[in-house]
Amino acid sequence: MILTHRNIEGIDIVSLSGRLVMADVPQVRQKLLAIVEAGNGKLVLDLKGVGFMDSSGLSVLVSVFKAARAKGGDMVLLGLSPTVRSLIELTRLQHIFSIFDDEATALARLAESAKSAAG
Amino acid sequence: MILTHRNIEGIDIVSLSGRLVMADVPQVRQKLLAIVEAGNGKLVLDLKGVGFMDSSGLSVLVSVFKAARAKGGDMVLLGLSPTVRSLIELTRLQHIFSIFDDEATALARLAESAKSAAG
Amino acid sequence: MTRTIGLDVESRPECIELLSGALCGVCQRQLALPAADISAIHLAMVEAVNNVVEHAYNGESGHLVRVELELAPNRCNLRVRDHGQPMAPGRLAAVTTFAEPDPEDPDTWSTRGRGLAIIKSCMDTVEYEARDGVNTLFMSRTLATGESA
Amino acid sequence: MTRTIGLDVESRPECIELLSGALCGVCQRQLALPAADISAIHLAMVEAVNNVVEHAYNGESGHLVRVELELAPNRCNLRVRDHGQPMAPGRLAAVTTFAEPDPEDPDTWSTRGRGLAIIKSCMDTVEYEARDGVNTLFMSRTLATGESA
Ligand SMILES: Nc1ncnc2c1ncn2[C@@H]1O[C@H](COP(=O)(O)OP(=O)(O)O)[C@@H](O)[C@H]1O
Ligand SMILES: Nc1ncnc2c1ncn2[C@@H]1O[C@H](COP(=O)(O)OP(=O)(O)O)[C@@H](O)[C@H]1O
Repeated sequence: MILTHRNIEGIDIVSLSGRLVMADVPQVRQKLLAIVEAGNGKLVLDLKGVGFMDSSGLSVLVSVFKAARAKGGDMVLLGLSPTVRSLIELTRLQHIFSIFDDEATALARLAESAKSAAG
Repeated sequence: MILTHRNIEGIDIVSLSGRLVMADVPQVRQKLLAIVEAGNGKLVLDLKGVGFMDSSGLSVLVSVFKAARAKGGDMVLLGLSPTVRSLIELTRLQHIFSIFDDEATALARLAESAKSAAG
Repeated sequence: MTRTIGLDVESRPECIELLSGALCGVCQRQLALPAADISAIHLAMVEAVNNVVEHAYNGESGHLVRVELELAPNRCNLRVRDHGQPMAPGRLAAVTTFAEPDPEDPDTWSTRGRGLAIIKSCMDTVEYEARDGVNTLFMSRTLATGESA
Repeated sequence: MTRTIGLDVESRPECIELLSGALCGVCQRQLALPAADISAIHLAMVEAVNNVVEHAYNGESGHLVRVELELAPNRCNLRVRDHGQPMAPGRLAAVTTFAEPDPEDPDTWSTRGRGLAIIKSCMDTVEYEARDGVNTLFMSRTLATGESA
Protein backbone atom coordinates (compact mmCIF):
# COMPACT_ATOMS: atom_id res chain seq x y z
CA MET A 1 0.00 0.00 0.00
CA ILE A 2 1.53 3.29 -1.16
CA LEU A 3 0.26 6.56 0.28
CA THR A 4 1.09 9.97 -1.18
CA HIS A 5 0.03 13.27 0.34
CA ARG A 6 -0.32 16.81 -1.03
CA ASN A 7 -1.94 19.89 0.42
CA ILE A 8 -3.66 22.44 -1.86
CA GLU A 9 -4.93 25.61 -0.21
CA GLY A 10 -5.69 23.91 3.08
CA ILE A 11 -7.21 20.80 1.56
CA ASP A 12 -5.35 17.50 2.03
CA ILE A 13 -5.25 15.19 -0.97
CA VAL A 14 -4.15 11.67 -0.21
CA SER A 15 -3.76 8.99 -2.90
CA LEU A 16 -3.72 5.35 -1.94
CA SER A 17 -2.56 2.64 -4.22
CA GLY A 18 -2.50 -1.11 -3.79
CA ARG A 19 -4.93 -3.37 -1.98
CA LEU A 20 -6.60 -1.86 1.09
CA VAL A 21 -6.88 -4.97 3.25
CA MET A 22 -6.45 -6.00 6.84
CA ALA A 23 -2.66 -6.26 6.65
CA ASP A 24 -2.42 -2.59 5.63
CA VAL A 25 -5.21 -1.18 7.71
CA PRO A 26 -3.38 -0.25 10.94
CA GLN A 27 -0.71 1.74 9.09
CA VAL A 28 -3.11 3.45 6.66
CA ARG A 29 -5.58 4.34 9.41
CA GLN A 30 -2.82 5.86 11.52
CA LYS A 31 -1.38 7.94 8.66
CA LEU A 32 -4.76 9.24 7.54
CA LEU A 33 -5.84 10.14 11.05
CA ALA A 34 -2.53 11.94 11.57
CA ILE A 35 -3.13 13.97 8.41
CA VAL A 36 -6.66 14.92 9.54
CA GLU A 37 -5.28 15.74 12.97
CA ALA A 38 -2.52 17.99 11.59
CA GLY A 39 -4.70 19.69 8.97
CA ASN A 40 -8.11 21.33 9.03
CA GLY A 41 -10.09 18.12 8.40
CA LYS A 42 -10.74 18.68 4.69
CA LEU A 43 -9.61 15.57 2.88
CA VAL A 44 -9.84 14.23 -0.65
CA LEU A 45 -9.10 10.51 -0.63
CA ASP A 46 -8.04 9.41 -4.09
CA LEU A 47 -8.65 5.68 -4.47
CA LYS A 48 -7.85 5.40 -8.20
CA GLY A 49 -5.00 3.05 -7.42
CA VAL A 50 -7.00 0.82 -5.08
CA GLY A 51 -8.18 -2.24 -6.97
CA PHE A 52 -9.49 -4.17 -4.01
CA MET A 53 -10.83 -3.28 -0.58
CA ASP A 54 -12.44 -5.36 2.15
CA SER A 55 -14.59 -4.40 5.14
CA SER A 56 -11.51 -3.55 7.17
CA GLY A 57 -10.74 -0.95 4.49
CA LEU A 58 -14.28 0.40 4.79
CA SER A 59 -13.72 0.74 8.53
CA VAL A 60 -10.71 2.98 7.83
CA LEU A 61 -12.81 5.16 5.53
CA VAL A 62 -15.54 5.53 8.14
CA SER A 63 -13.04 6.28 10.94
CA VAL A 64 -11.32 8.96 8.90
CA PHE A 65 -14.66 10.41 7.77
CA LYS A 66 -15.75 10.65 11.42
CA ALA A 67 -12.50 12.33 12.43
CA ALA A 68 -12.81 14.83 9.58
CA ARG A 69 -16.43 15.66 10.46
CA ALA A 70 -15.56 15.98 14.14
CA LYS A 71 -13.11 18.73 13.13
CA GLY A 72 -15.79 20.53 11.12
CA GLY A 73 -14.32 19.25 7.84
CA ASP A 74 -15.24 16.48 5.45
CA MET A 75 -13.73 13.51 3.66
CA VAL A 76 -14.70 12.95 0.02
CA LEU A 77 -13.76 10.06 -2.25
CA LEU A 78 -12.22 10.27 -5.70
CA GLY A 79 -11.59 7.79 -8.50
CA LEU A 80 -13.33 4.64 -7.34
CA SER A 81 -12.58 1.49 -9.30
CA PRO A 82 -15.68 -0.54 -10.24
CA THR A 83 -14.90 -3.10 -7.53
CA VAL A 84 -14.51 -0.50 -4.79
CA ARG A 85 -17.55 1.45 -5.94
CA SER A 86 -19.74 -1.63 -5.82
CA LEU A 87 -18.50 -2.49 -2.32
CA ILE A 88 -19.38 1.02 -1.15
CA GLU A 89 -22.80 0.84 -2.76
CA LEU A 90 -23.46 -2.65 -1.43
CA THR A 91 -22.79 -1.41 2.10
CA ARG A 92 -24.81 1.81 1.54
CA LEU A 93 -21.88 4.05 2.41
CA GLN A 94 -22.61 6.26 -0.60
CA HIS A 95 -25.28 7.81 1.68
CA ILE A 96 -22.58 9.41 3.81
CA PHE A 97 -19.55 9.63 1.48
CA SER A 98 -19.50 12.15 -1.37
CA ILE A 99 -17.98 10.49 -4.41
CA PHE A 100 -16.34 12.34 -7.30
CA ASP A 101 -14.75 11.40 -10.57
CA ASP A 102 -12.45 14.38 -10.94
CA GLU A 103 -10.24 16.17 -8.49
CA ALA A 104 -11.27 19.73 -9.40
CA THR A 105 -14.91 19.05 -8.53
CA ALA A 106 -13.93 17.35 -5.29
CA LEU A 107 -11.71 20.29 -4.32
CA ALA A 108 -14.45 22.77 -5.21
CA ARG A 109 -16.93 20.94 -2.99
CA LEU A 110 -14.56 21.01 -0.02
CA ALA A 111 -13.64 24.68 -0.59
CA GLU A 112 -17.36 25.54 -0.75
CA SER A 113 -18.16 23.69 2.47
CA ALA A 114 -15.34 25.70 4.04
CA LYS A 115 -16.94 28.97 2.90
CA SER A 116 -20.43 28.02 4.02
CA ALA A 117 -19.02 26.95 7.39
CA ALA A 118 -17.19 30.29 7.65
CA GLY A 119 -20.17 32.35 6.36
CA MET B 1 -6.18 -27.18 -25.15
CA ILE B 2 -7.66 -26.28 -28.54
CA LEU B 3 -6.34 -28.00 -31.67
CA THR B 4 -7.13 -26.82 -35.20
CA HIS B 5 -6.04 -28.61 -38.34
CA ARG B 6 -5.65 -27.53 -41.98
CA ASN B 7 -3.99 -29.25 -44.93
CA ILE B 8 -2.21 -27.20 -47.63
CA GLU B 9 -0.93 -29.12 -50.64
CA GLY B 10 -0.24 -32.27 -48.67
CA ILE B 11 1.28 -30.52 -45.67
CA ASP B 12 -0.64 -30.69 -42.38
CA ILE B 13 -0.73 -27.51 -40.33
CA VAL B 14 -1.88 -27.97 -36.75
CA SER B 15 -2.27 -25.08 -34.31
CA LEU B 16 -2.36 -25.73 -30.59
CA SER B 17 -3.54 -23.21 -28.08
CA GLY B 18 -3.65 -23.36 -24.31
CA ARG B 19 -1.26 -24.99 -21.88
CA LEU B 20 0.38 -28.18 -23.13
CA VAL B 21 0.61 -30.10 -19.86
CA MET B 22 0.11 -33.60 -18.54
CA ALA B 23 -3.68 -33.35 -18.36
CA ASP B 24 -3.86 -32.61 -22.09
CA VAL B 25 -1.07 -34.85 -23.30
CA PRO B 26 -2.93 -38.12 -23.99
CA GLN B 27 -5.54 -36.40 -26.13
CA VAL B 28 -3.10 -34.14 -28.02
CA ARG B 29 -0.65 -36.98 -28.65
CA GLN B 30 -3.41 -39.17 -30.03
CA LYS B 31 -4.78 -36.48 -32.33
CA LEU B 32 -1.39 -35.51 -33.70
CA LEU B 33 -0.34 -39.12 -34.29
CA ALA B 34 -3.64 -39.73 -36.09
CA ILE B 35 -2.97 -36.74 -38.36
CA VAL B 36 0.54 -37.98 -39.17
CA GLU B 37 -0.85 -41.48 -39.74
CA ALA B 38 -3.56 -40.23 -42.13
CA GLY B 39 -1.32 -37.80 -44.01
CA ASN B 40 2.10 -38.01 -45.58
CA GLY B 41 4.05 -37.15 -42.44
CA LYS B 42 4.73 -33.50 -43.29
CA LEU B 43 3.58 -31.43 -40.34
CA VAL B 44 3.84 -27.81 -39.27
CA LEU B 45 3.06 -27.51 -35.58
CA ASP B 46 2.02 -23.97 -34.76
CA LEU B 47 2.60 -23.29 -31.05
CA LYS B 48 1.83 -19.54 -31.07
CA GLY B 49 -1.05 -20.09 -28.71
CA VAL B 50 0.88 -22.26 -26.28
CA GLY B 51 2.07 -20.15 -23.35
CA PHE B 52 3.31 -22.97 -21.18
CA MET B 53 4.60 -26.46 -21.79
CA ASP B 54 6.18 -29.03 -19.48
CA SER B 55 8.30 -32.11 -20.16
CA SER B 56 5.19 -34.18 -20.89
CA GLY B 57 4.49 -31.70 -23.69
CA LEU B 58 8.04 -32.17 -24.97
CA SER B 59 7.44 -35.91 -25.02
CA VAL B 60 4.47 -35.35 -27.36
CA LEU B 61 6.62 -33.26 -29.68
CA VAL B 62 9.32 -35.94 -29.81
CA SER B 63 6.80 -38.75 -30.37
CA VAL B 64 5.15 -36.92 -33.23
CA PHE B 65 8.52 -35.95 -34.72
CA LYS B 66 9.57 -39.62 -34.65
CA ALA B 67 6.32 -40.72 -36.29
CA ALA B 68 6.70 -38.08 -39.03
CA ARG B 69 10.31 -39.07 -39.73
CA ALA B 70 9.40 -42.75 -39.75
CA LYS B 71 7.00 -41.94 -42.60
CA GLY B 72 9.73 -40.12 -44.50
CA GLY B 73 8.29 -36.73 -43.55
CA ASP B 74 9.21 -34.12 -40.95
CA MET B 75 7.68 -32.08 -38.16
CA VAL B 76 8.67 -28.43 -37.87
CA LEU B 77 7.73 -25.92 -35.18
CA LEU B 78 6.23 -22.48 -35.69
CA GLY B 79 5.61 -19.48 -33.45
CA LEU B 80 7.30 -20.42 -30.19
CA SER B 81 6.53 -18.18 -27.22
CA PRO B 82 9.63 -17.13 -25.24
CA THR B 83 8.77 -19.61 -22.46
CA VAL B 84 8.37 -22.54 -24.84
CA ARG B 85 11.44 -21.59 -26.85
CA SER B 86 13.59 -21.48 -23.75
CA LEU B 87 12.31 -24.89 -22.61
CA ILE B 88 13.22 -26.36 -26.00
CA GLU B 89 16.65 -24.78 -25.93
CA LEU B 90 17.26 -25.85 -22.33
CA THR B 91 16.54 -29.44 -23.28
CA ARG B 92 18.62 -29.18 -26.53
CA LEU B 93 15.72 -30.19 -28.73
CA GLN B 94 16.52 -27.39 -31.16
CA HIS B 95 19.16 -29.81 -32.46
CA ILE B 96 16.46 -32.03 -33.93
CA PHE B 97 13.48 -29.67 -34.38
CA SER B 98 13.49 -27.04 -37.13
CA ILE B 99 11.99 -23.86 -35.75
CA PHE B 100 10.39 -21.11 -37.85
CA ASP B 101 8.84 -17.75 -37.19
CA ASP B 102 6.58 -17.59 -40.21
CA GLU B 103 4.36 -20.14 -41.83
CA ALA B 104 5.46 -19.54 -45.44
CA THR B 105 9.08 -20.41 -44.63
CA ALA B 106 8.01 -23.49 -42.69
CA LEU B 107 5.84 -24.67 -45.57
CA ALA B 108 8.62 -24.00 -48.08
CA ARG B 109 11.03 -26.10 -46.05
CA LEU B 110 8.64 -29.05 -45.91
CA ALA B 111 7.79 -28.77 -49.63
CA GLU B 112 11.52 -28.74 -50.43
CA SER B 113 12.26 -31.81 -48.33
CA ALA B 114 9.44 -33.50 -50.23
CA LYS B 115 11.13 -32.67 -53.54
CA SER B 116 14.59 -33.76 -52.43
CA ALA B 117 13.13 -37.00 -51.10
CA ALA B 118 11.39 -37.53 -54.45
CA GLY B 119 14.43 -36.53 -56.55
CA MET C 1 -15.54 -32.77 -13.38
CA THR C 2 -15.25 -31.41 -9.84
CA ARG C 3 -11.80 -30.36 -8.71
CA THR C 4 -10.72 -29.20 -5.27
CA ILE C 5 -7.69 -27.30 -4.01
CA GLY C 6 -6.88 -26.77 -0.35
CA LEU C 7 -4.95 -23.68 0.70
CA ASP C 8 -3.51 -23.10 4.13
CA VAL C 9 -1.66 -20.30 5.82
CA GLU C 10 -0.83 -19.09 9.29
CA SER C 11 -3.29 -16.74 11.03
CA ARG C 12 -1.47 -13.49 10.17
CA PRO C 13 -2.94 -10.59 8.18
CA GLU C 14 -0.08 -10.64 5.65
CA CYS C 15 -0.73 -14.30 4.94
CA ILE C 16 -4.31 -13.57 3.90
CA GLU C 17 -2.82 -11.92 0.82
CA LEU C 18 -1.27 -15.24 -0.19
CA LEU C 19 -4.71 -16.82 -0.07
CA SER C 20 -6.07 -14.01 -2.25
CA GLY C 21 -3.35 -14.52 -4.81
CA ALA C 22 -3.87 -18.27 -4.89
CA LEU C 23 -7.66 -18.08 -5.11
CA CYS C 24 -7.67 -15.45 -7.84
CA GLY C 25 -4.91 -17.27 -9.70
CA VAL C 26 -6.94 -20.46 -9.78
CA CYS C 27 -10.19 -18.75 -10.74
CA GLN C 28 -8.68 -16.44 -13.33
CA ARG C 29 -5.70 -18.13 -14.93
CA GLN C 30 -6.82 -21.72 -14.85
CA LEU C 31 -10.59 -21.50 -15.03
CA ALA C 32 -11.23 -18.15 -16.68
CA LEU C 33 -14.34 -17.55 -14.56
CA PRO C 34 -16.27 -14.34 -15.27
CA ALA C 35 -14.90 -11.32 -13.37
CA ALA C 36 -18.10 -10.84 -11.36
CA ASP C 37 -17.89 -14.36 -9.99
CA ILE C 38 -14.21 -14.03 -9.14
CA SER C 39 -14.81 -10.71 -7.34
CA ALA C 40 -17.63 -12.16 -5.26
CA ILE C 41 -15.78 -15.34 -4.32
CA HIS C 42 -12.58 -13.43 -3.58
CA LEU C 43 -14.32 -10.89 -1.34
CA ALA C 44 -16.28 -13.57 0.52
CA MET C 45 -13.09 -15.51 1.18
CA VAL C 46 -11.18 -12.47 2.43
CA GLU C 47 -14.01 -11.49 4.79
CA ALA C 48 -14.30 -15.04 6.12
CA VAL C 49 -10.56 -15.34 6.67
CA ASN C 50 -10.36 -11.88 8.26
CA ASN C 51 -12.99 -13.05 10.75
CA VAL C 52 -11.05 -16.19 11.54
CA VAL C 53 -7.88 -14.20 12.22
CA GLU C 54 -9.67 -11.50 14.20
CA HIS C 55 -12.36 -13.43 16.05
CA ALA C 56 -11.71 -17.18 16.04
CA TYR C 57 -8.02 -16.64 16.87
CA ASN C 58 -8.37 -13.25 18.56
CA GLY C 59 -5.66 -11.73 16.42
CA GLU C 60 -3.11 -14.34 17.50
CA SER C 61 -0.70 -15.51 14.81
CA GLY C 62 0.64 -19.06 14.56
CA HIS C 63 -2.68 -20.84 14.09
CA LEU C 64 -3.87 -22.65 10.97
CA VAL C 65 -6.36 -21.10 8.55
CA ARG C 66 -7.52 -23.46 5.84
CA VAL C 67 -9.51 -22.64 2.71
CA GLU C 68 -10.95 -25.28 0.40
CA LEU C 69 -12.04 -24.26 -3.07
CA GLU C 70 -14.20 -26.81 -4.81
CA LEU C 71 -14.99 -26.17 -8.45
CA ALA C 72 -17.87 -27.99 -10.02
CA PRO C 73 -19.10 -27.18 -13.53
CA ASN C 74 -21.85 -24.83 -12.34
CA ARG C 75 -20.97 -24.14 -8.75
CA CYS C 76 -18.13 -22.94 -6.60
CA ASN C 77 -18.00 -24.11 -3.00
CA LEU C 78 -15.70 -22.44 -0.50
CA ARG C 79 -14.96 -23.76 2.99
CA VAL C 80 -13.01 -21.71 5.51
CA ARG C 81 -11.86 -23.72 8.51
CA ASP C 82 -10.27 -22.86 11.82
CA HIS C 83 -9.83 -24.54 15.18
CA GLY C 84 -10.25 -21.43 17.31
CA GLN C 85 -13.10 -19.89 19.25
CA PRO C 86 -16.37 -20.76 17.49
CA MET C 87 -18.90 -18.13 16.47
CA ALA C 88 -21.87 -17.79 18.85
CA PRO C 89 -24.83 -19.96 17.80
CA GLY C 90 -27.39 -17.94 15.88
CA ARG C 91 -24.87 -15.16 15.13
CA LEU C 92 -24.77 -15.88 11.39
CA ALA C 93 -28.54 -16.31 11.10
CA ALA C 94 -29.08 -12.94 12.81
CA VAL C 95 -27.26 -11.08 10.04
CA THR C 96 -29.63 -9.11 7.87
CA THR C 97 -29.07 -6.52 5.20
CA PHE C 98 -26.97 -3.36 5.59
CA ALA C 99 -28.41 -0.58 7.73
CA GLU C 100 -28.66 2.70 5.79
CA PRO C 101 -26.25 5.17 7.44
CA ASP C 102 -27.85 8.56 8.13
CA PRO C 103 -25.74 11.59 7.05
CA GLU C 104 -27.21 13.54 9.97
CA ASP C 105 -26.62 10.93 12.65
CA PRO C 106 -23.00 10.01 13.49
CA ASP C 107 -24.24 7.11 15.61
CA THR C 108 -25.17 5.31 12.38
CA TRP C 109 -21.65 5.71 10.97
CA SER C 110 -20.57 2.29 12.04
CA THR C 111 -16.92 1.36 11.66
CA ARG C 112 -17.54 -2.36 11.75
CA GLY C 113 -19.98 -5.24 11.60
CA ARG C 114 -20.16 -5.60 7.81
CA GLY C 115 -18.16 -8.79 7.21
CA LEU C 116 -20.86 -11.43 7.55
CA ALA C 117 -23.41 -9.38 5.60
CA ILE C 118 -20.90 -8.96 2.76
CA ILE C 119 -20.32 -12.71 2.71
CA LYS C 120 -24.05 -13.36 2.57
CA SER C 121 -24.49 -10.93 -0.30
CA CYS C 122 -21.62 -12.48 -2.31
CA MET C 123 -22.63 -16.10 -1.92
CA ASP C 124 -25.93 -17.94 -2.46
CA THR C 125 -25.60 -20.23 0.54
CA VAL C 126 -23.71 -19.56 3.78
CA GLU C 127 -23.64 -22.08 6.61
CA TYR C 128 -21.57 -22.43 9.76
CA GLU C 129 -20.68 -25.53 11.70
CA ALA C 130 -18.58 -26.00 14.84
CA ARG C 131 -17.81 -29.66 15.40
CA ASP C 132 -15.04 -31.59 17.13
CA GLY C 133 -12.96 -28.46 17.58
CA VAL C 134 -13.07 -27.54 13.89
CA ASN C 135 -15.18 -24.59 12.75
CA THR C 136 -16.26 -24.45 9.13
CA LEU C 137 -17.89 -21.62 7.26
CA PHE C 138 -19.39 -23.14 4.12
CA MET C 139 -20.18 -20.81 1.24
CA SER C 140 -21.52 -21.64 -2.18
CA ARG C 141 -22.12 -19.66 -5.36
CA THR C 142 -23.82 -20.77 -8.55
CA LEU C 143 -21.77 -20.03 -11.65
CA ALA C 144 -23.71 -18.88 -14.66
CA THR C 145 -21.27 -20.07 -17.28
CA GLY C 146 -19.45 -22.94 -15.62
CA GLU C 147 -15.80 -23.64 -16.16
CA SER C 148 -14.38 -22.61 -19.46
CA ALA C 149 -11.29 -24.76 -18.90
CA MET D 1 9.16 -11.38 6.61
CA THR D 2 8.83 -15.00 5.55
CA ARG D 3 5.37 -16.20 4.56
CA THR D 4 4.26 -19.69 3.66
CA ILE D 5 1.25 -21.05 1.85
CA GLY D 6 0.39 -24.74 1.62
CA LEU D 7 -1.52 -26.02 -1.42
CA ASP D 8 -2.98 -29.47 -1.74
CA VAL D 9 -4.83 -31.38 -4.42
CA GLU D 10 -5.68 -34.91 -5.34
CA SER D 11 -3.23 -36.86 -7.54
CA ARG D 12 -5.00 -36.22 -10.85
CA PRO D 13 -3.46 -34.50 -13.90
CA GLU D 14 -6.30 -31.94 -14.09
CA CYS D 15 -5.67 -30.95 -10.48
CA ILE D 16 -2.08 -30.01 -11.26
CA GLU D 17 -3.52 -27.07 -13.17
CA LEU D 18 -5.10 -25.78 -9.96
CA LEU D 19 -1.67 -25.81 -8.32
CA SER D 20 -0.26 -23.89 -11.28
CA GLY D 21 -2.96 -21.24 -11.01
CA ALA D 22 -2.47 -20.87 -7.27
CA LEU D 23 1.32 -20.72 -7.43
CA CYS D 24 1.40 -18.20 -10.28
CA GLY D 25 -1.36 -16.16 -8.64
CA VAL D 26 0.64 -15.84 -5.44
CA CYS D 27 3.93 -15.07 -7.19
CA GLN D 28 2.47 -12.65 -9.71
CA ARG D 29 -0.50 -10.88 -8.20
CA GLN D 30 0.58 -10.69 -4.61
CA LEU D 31 4.33 -10.57 -4.82
CA ALA D 32 5.04 -9.20 -8.28
CA LEU D 33 8.12 -11.40 -8.65
CA PRO D 34 10.11 -11.00 -11.89
CA ALA D 35 8.74 -13.11 -14.74
CA ALA D 36 11.92 -15.20 -15.03
CA ASP D 37 11.66 -16.27 -11.40
CA ILE D 38 7.97 -17.11 -11.72
CA SER D 39 8.58 -19.17 -14.87
CA ALA D 40 11.36 -21.15 -13.23
CA ILE D 41 9.46 -21.81 -10.00
CA HIS D 42 6.28 -22.67 -11.88
CA LEU D 43 8.01 -25.13 -14.22
CA ALA D 44 9.93 -26.79 -11.37
CA MET D 45 6.69 -27.24 -9.42
CA VAL D 46 4.82 -28.72 -12.38
CA GLU D 47 7.63 -31.18 -13.13
CA ALA D 48 7.86 -32.22 -9.49
CA VAL D 49 4.10 -32.70 -9.18
CA ASN D 50 3.92 -34.57 -12.51
CA ASN D 51 6.53 -36.98 -11.12
CA VAL D 52 4.52 -37.50 -7.94
CA VAL D 53 1.37 -38.30 -9.91
CA GLU D 54 3.18 -40.52 -12.42
CA HIS D 55 5.82 -42.25 -10.33
CA ALA D 56 5.11 -41.94 -6.60
CA TYR D 57 1.42 -42.74 -7.11
CA ASN D 58 1.79 -44.72 -10.36
CA GLY D 59 -0.88 -42.67 -12.06
CA GLU D 60 -3.47 -43.49 -9.40
CA SER D 61 -5.86 -40.69 -8.49
CA GLY D 62 -7.22 -40.14 -4.99
CA HIS D 63 -3.92 -39.56 -3.21
CA LEU D 64 -2.70 -36.33 -1.63
CA VAL D 65 -0.18 -34.06 -3.35
CA ARG D 66 1.00 -31.18 -1.21
CA VAL D 67 3.03 -28.15 -2.24
CA GLU D 68 4.47 -25.66 0.22
CA LEU D 69 5.61 -22.30 -1.07
CA GLU D 70 7.78 -20.38 1.37
CA LEU D 71 8.60 -16.83 0.42
CA ALA D 72 11.49 -15.15 2.16
CA PRO D 73 12.77 -11.74 1.09
CA ASN D 74 15.54 -13.15 -1.12
CA ARG D 75 14.61 -16.75 -1.53
CA CYS D 76 11.76 -18.96 -2.58
CA ASN D 77 11.57 -22.47 -1.13
CA LEU D 78 9.27 -25.05 -2.61
CA ARG D 79 8.47 -28.42 -1.05
CA VAL D 80 6.49 -31.07 -2.90
CA ARG D 81 5.31 -33.88 -0.67
CA ASP D 82 3.68 -37.24 -1.27
CA HIS D 83 3.18 -40.45 0.66
CA GLY D 84 3.61 -42.82 -2.27
CA GLN D 85 6.45 -44.92 -3.63
CA PRO D 86 9.72 -43.13 -2.85
CA MET D 87 12.28 -42.36 -5.53
CA ALA D 88 15.22 -44.79 -5.65
CA PRO D 89 18.17 -43.62 -3.52
CA GLY D 90 20.78 -41.88 -5.65
CA ARG D 91 18.29 -41.30 -8.52
CA LEU D 92 18.25 -37.53 -8.10
CA ALA D 93 22.01 -37.27 -7.64
CA ALA D 94 22.56 -39.24 -10.84
CA VAL D 95 20.80 -36.61 -12.95
CA THR D 96 23.22 -34.65 -15.06
CA THR D 97 22.74 -32.19 -17.87
CA PHE D 98 20.67 -32.81 -21.01
CA ALA D 99 22.10 -35.18 -23.60
CA GLU D 100 22.43 -33.54 -27.03
CA PRO D 101 20.03 -35.36 -29.37
CA ASP D 102 21.67 -36.31 -32.68
CA PRO D 103 19.61 -35.47 -35.80
CA GLU D 104 21.05 -38.55 -37.51
CA ASP D 105 20.40 -41.01 -34.69
CA PRO D 106 16.75 -41.74 -33.76
CA ASP D 107 17.93 -43.62 -30.68
CA THR D 108 18.89 -40.27 -29.12
CA TRP D 109 15.38 -38.84 -29.68
CA SER D 110 14.26 -39.64 -26.20
CA THR D 111 10.60 -39.14 -25.36
CA ARG D 112 11.17 -38.93 -21.61
CA GLY D 113 13.60 -38.55 -18.73
CA ARG D 114 13.81 -34.75 -18.68
CA GLY D 115 11.78 -33.85 -15.58
CA LEU D 116 14.43 -34.02 -12.87
CA ALA D 117 17.03 -32.29 -15.05
CA ILE D 118 14.56 -29.45 -15.73
CA ILE D 119 13.95 -29.09 -12.01
CA LYS D 120 17.68 -28.94 -11.32
CA SER D 121 18.17 -26.28 -13.96
CA CYS D 122 15.31 -24.12 -12.62
CA MET D 123 16.27 -24.22 -8.96
CA ASP D 124 19.57 -23.57 -7.13
CA THR D 125 19.15 -26.39 -4.62
CA VAL D 126 17.23 -29.64 -5.05
CA GLU D 127 17.12 -32.26 -2.31
CA TYR D 128 14.99 -35.35 -1.74
CA GLU D 129 14.05 -37.04 1.49
CA ALA D 130 11.89 -40.10 2.17
CA ARG D 131 11.09 -40.35 5.86
CA ASP D 132 8.28 -41.91 7.88
CA GLY D 133 6.22 -42.57 4.79
CA VAL D 134 6.40 -38.97 3.57
CA ASN D 135 8.56 -38.10 0.57
CA THR D 136 9.67 -34.50 0.16
CA LEU D 137 11.36 -32.88 -2.79
CA PHE D 138 12.88 -29.65 -1.51
CA MET D 139 13.74 -26.97 -4.06
CA SER D 140 15.10 -23.51 -3.49
CA ARG D 141 15.75 -20.51 -5.72
CA THR D 142 17.50 -17.26 -4.85
CA LEU D 143 15.50 -14.20 -5.86
CA ALA D 144 17.51 -11.32 -7.25
CA THR D 145 15.12 -8.57 -6.25
CA GLY D 146 13.22 -9.98 -3.32
CA GLU D 147 9.56 -9.33 -2.74
CA SER D 148 8.19 -6.12 -4.07
CA ALA D 149 5.05 -6.45 -1.94
N1 LIG E 1 -15.08 -16.86 12.12
C1 LIG E 1 -15.61 -16.33 13.25
N2 LIG E 1 -15.32 -16.89 14.44
C2 LIG E 1 -15.83 -16.38 15.57
N3 LIG E 1 -16.66 -15.32 15.61
C3 LIG E 1 -16.99 -14.73 14.47
C4 LIG E 1 -16.48 -15.20 13.23
N4 LIG E 1 -16.98 -14.42 12.26
C5 LIG E 1 -17.76 -13.50 12.85
N5 LIG E 1 -17.77 -13.66 14.19
C6 LIG E 1 -18.55 -12.88 15.16
O1 LIG E 1 -19.55 -12.18 14.44
C7 LIG E 1 -19.41 -10.77 14.61
C8 LIG E 1 -19.79 -10.04 13.34
O2 LIG E 1 -18.84 -10.26 12.32
P1 LIG E 1 -18.73 -9.31 11.06
O3 LIG E 1 -20.07 -9.13 10.47
O4 LIG E 1 -17.69 -9.87 10.16
O5 LIG E 1 -18.26 -7.89 11.60
P2 LIG E 1 -16.95 -7.50 12.43
O6 LIG E 1 -15.92 -8.54 12.15
O7 LIG E 1 -16.60 -6.17 11.91
O8 LIG E 1 -17.37 -7.49 13.87
C9 LIG E 1 -17.98 -10.57 15.04
O9 LIG E 1 -17.80 -9.40 15.78
C10 LIG E 1 -17.71 -11.82 15.85
O10 LIG E 1 -18.20 -11.68 17.15
N1 LIG F 1 8.55 -38.06 -7.15
C1 LIG F 1 9.06 -39.25 -7.57
N2 LIG F 1 8.74 -40.39 -6.93
C2 LIG F 1 9.24 -41.56 -7.35
N3 LIG F 1 10.08 -41.69 -8.39
C3 LIG F 1 10.43 -40.60 -9.07
C4 LIG F 1 9.94 -39.32 -8.70
N4 LIG F 1 10.48 -38.42 -9.55
C5 LIG F 1 11.24 -39.10 -10.40
N5 LIG F 1 11.24 -40.42 -10.13
C6 LIG F 1 12.02 -41.46 -10.86
O1 LIG F 1 13.04 -40.82 -11.58
C7 LIG F 1 12.90 -41.10 -13.00
C8 LIG F 1 13.32 -39.88 -13.83
O2 LIG F 1 12.35 -38.85 -13.68
P1 LIG F 1 12.28 -37.65 -14.73
O3 LIG F 1 13.63 -37.08 -14.93
O4 LIG F 1 11.25 -36.71 -14.24
O5 LIG F 1 11.82 -38.30 -16.10
P2 LIG F 1 10.51 -39.14 -16.44
O6 LIG F 1 9.47 -38.77 -15.44
O7 LIG F 1 10.18 -38.73 -17.82
O8 LIG F 1 10.91 -40.59 -16.34
C9 LIG F 1 11.47 -41.52 -13.18
O9 LIG F 1 11.30 -42.37 -14.30
C10 LIG F 1 11.18 -42.24 -11.86
O10 LIG F 1 11.67 -43.54 -11.89
